[in-house]
Amino acid sequence: MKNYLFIISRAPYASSHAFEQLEAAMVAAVFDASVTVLLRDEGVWALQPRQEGSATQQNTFAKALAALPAYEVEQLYVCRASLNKHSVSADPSLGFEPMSLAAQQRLIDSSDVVIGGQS
Amino acid sequence: MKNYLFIISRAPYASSHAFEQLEAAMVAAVFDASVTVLLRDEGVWALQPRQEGSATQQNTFAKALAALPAYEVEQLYVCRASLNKHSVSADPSLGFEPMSLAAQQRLIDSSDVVIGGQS
Amino acid sequence: MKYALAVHGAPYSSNAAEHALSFIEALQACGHDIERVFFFHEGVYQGLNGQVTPQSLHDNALQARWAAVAAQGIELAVCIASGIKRGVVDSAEQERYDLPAATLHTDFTLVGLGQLIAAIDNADRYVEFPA
Amino acid sequence: MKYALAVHGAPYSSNAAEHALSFIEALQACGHDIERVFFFHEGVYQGLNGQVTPQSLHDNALQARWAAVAAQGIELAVCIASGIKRGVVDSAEQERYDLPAATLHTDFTLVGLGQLIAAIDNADRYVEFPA
Amino acid sequence: MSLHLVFSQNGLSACLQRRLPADPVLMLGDGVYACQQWLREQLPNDLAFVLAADAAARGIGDEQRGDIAAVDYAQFVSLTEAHSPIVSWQD
Amino acid sequence: MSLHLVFSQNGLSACLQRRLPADPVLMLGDGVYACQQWLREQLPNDLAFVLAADAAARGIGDEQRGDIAAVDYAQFVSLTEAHSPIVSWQD
Repeated sequence: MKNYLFIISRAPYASSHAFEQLEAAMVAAVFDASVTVLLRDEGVWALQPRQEGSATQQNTFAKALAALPAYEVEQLYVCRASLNKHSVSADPSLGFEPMSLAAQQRLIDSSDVVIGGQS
Repeated sequence: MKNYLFIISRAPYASSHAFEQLEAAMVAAVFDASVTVLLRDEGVWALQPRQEGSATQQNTFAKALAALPAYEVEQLYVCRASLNKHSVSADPSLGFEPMSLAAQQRLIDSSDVVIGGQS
Repeated sequence: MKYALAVHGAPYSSNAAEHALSFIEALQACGHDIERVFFFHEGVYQGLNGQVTPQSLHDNALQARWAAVAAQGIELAVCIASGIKRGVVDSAEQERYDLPAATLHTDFTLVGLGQLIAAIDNADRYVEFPA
Repeated sequence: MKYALAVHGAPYSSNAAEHALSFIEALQACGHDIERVFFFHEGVYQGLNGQVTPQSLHDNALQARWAAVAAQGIELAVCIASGIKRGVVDSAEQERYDLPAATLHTDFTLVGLGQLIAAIDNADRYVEFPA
Repeated sequence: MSLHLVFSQNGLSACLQRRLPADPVLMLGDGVYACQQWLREQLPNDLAFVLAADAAARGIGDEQRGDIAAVDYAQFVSLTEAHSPIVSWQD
Repeated sequence: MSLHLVFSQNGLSACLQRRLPADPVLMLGDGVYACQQWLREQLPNDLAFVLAADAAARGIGDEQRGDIAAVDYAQFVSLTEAHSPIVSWQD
């Protein structure tokens, strides 16, 4: 199997793009692919603490993220520059490691497949 | 009839949003409404000279703009700050008058109806 | 007051429908009238008749909420020009163009852009929910 | 080489279909194989069966071009999860959920997300056309 | 007097350039993320509102919102009663 | 070596931050408007390409494009043959 990088660059609640990306990442993991998830730009809002999707009758995105390790998706990164730009204090319990832009360059270069061009 | 301000803030070819906005403006004019069109942000690409929609089997947006006066839509403005930001040299034959941000504030305030929130 | 509303976003691409529906429910609670809800641009996809609400979102079944709005006599007007090019057609258009199926939900109706302008002109307020 | 492609944009909301179709035509001219075209997110609307191409765009009838791709045995695979919640359903799903109509064009087929991953894994290249 | 509906962070920037300084602004959808920009630019808090449900879903609480009022849909309706035109900013 | 497909002006900014300096970039769709940013930042022109049809539709000619090469779909295919992964940037 190839190694897959899923990039999420949209915020979680206005559209279902981020949810659908996550579903695809979980399916790749079920296929025993090596899966990495990177949150960048508005995608970093996914780590905002105290989300409560039920306030708008939606699922809570942070809970979907928390399920990733159960699918053996354990390489979880978030763009540090994007966190700073949006002043997001990532919920540490979600286990996303901040990553520099230089490291993101190397991560993309070393991936067989990059999924996440929508945004 | 009320006076209508149609704002176009998306570039013309990647989506049909700008074309559809223009159709709505023409229909309002056919209803004898007073119609103003304002291009702002990426919408200013609508004035780029030498467009040739046929290169991608589309209609040329500048030609649709040129038809506005035939519908008696003659109050045509473009955000000067957006032109500068994108370095667009507006095709002068299209008759869009550059407008300051302060004038746009007054234009919006004096409109009965503002259409164009998609982008 | 009389309100004209426009929905520009497709389901799951924006919150346009959720915002519009909750706003409509609040307008009615306040005793306001709704002249027409107009679906424009990608908003026309709100009227597709085959949407299956995911179980996880069953409290937010958009079409059930639209049905409740239509049941009160409020017109759910899909822009015919935006609709037919995207594949949102009623049975009249299905016949006219010899298409395999009518895809517009029966709670919605296809109308021309003039009906957007007419609604706005009759209304005291126009509120737009973008994509 | 073998290619897997993904289309994420709806018609008229992005150039995703035009880009993908012209790219496919060029791939075939170069003798490459296409493992599968996968329609994900709003890309599922490409498969609606009632689209009426505006006369002004008749040189760019997307569904006629997709039909030509399908006729060469290339699978046009619509994500079933993305599709059914948006109202893009085949006759099997129509029956299962008791919906008024099948809305998926017969050139397209509903498949699970696993088919995206399988196509990519079998291919040498993956190219994505966003919304 | 206009009411501005802001649906994104970029939408707030576009709106702030083109609104009269006394016009109120309601941030909703992903627009609720823009309340930090409002506070950073020290704009008058009595002119800003966020839609409570959208803020709660996204985890935008008092810390992010400061003194900006969270409103429900009934208050959203009241704002539209009192203002015209109503301008949406998505960007 | 990666190939980057850029579909918007913001997409180019996001891409430039995250691409290795030797990776080529193809601008297509509204991404062709970004070629001015490429020239302004004085990035190496031999790594940049615009899709000819999309540039022509939008009126992006030699003046805007400078020495950035305009390619057709066959050359687009060649670029994808020579590079992996292929990364799309819409933003």
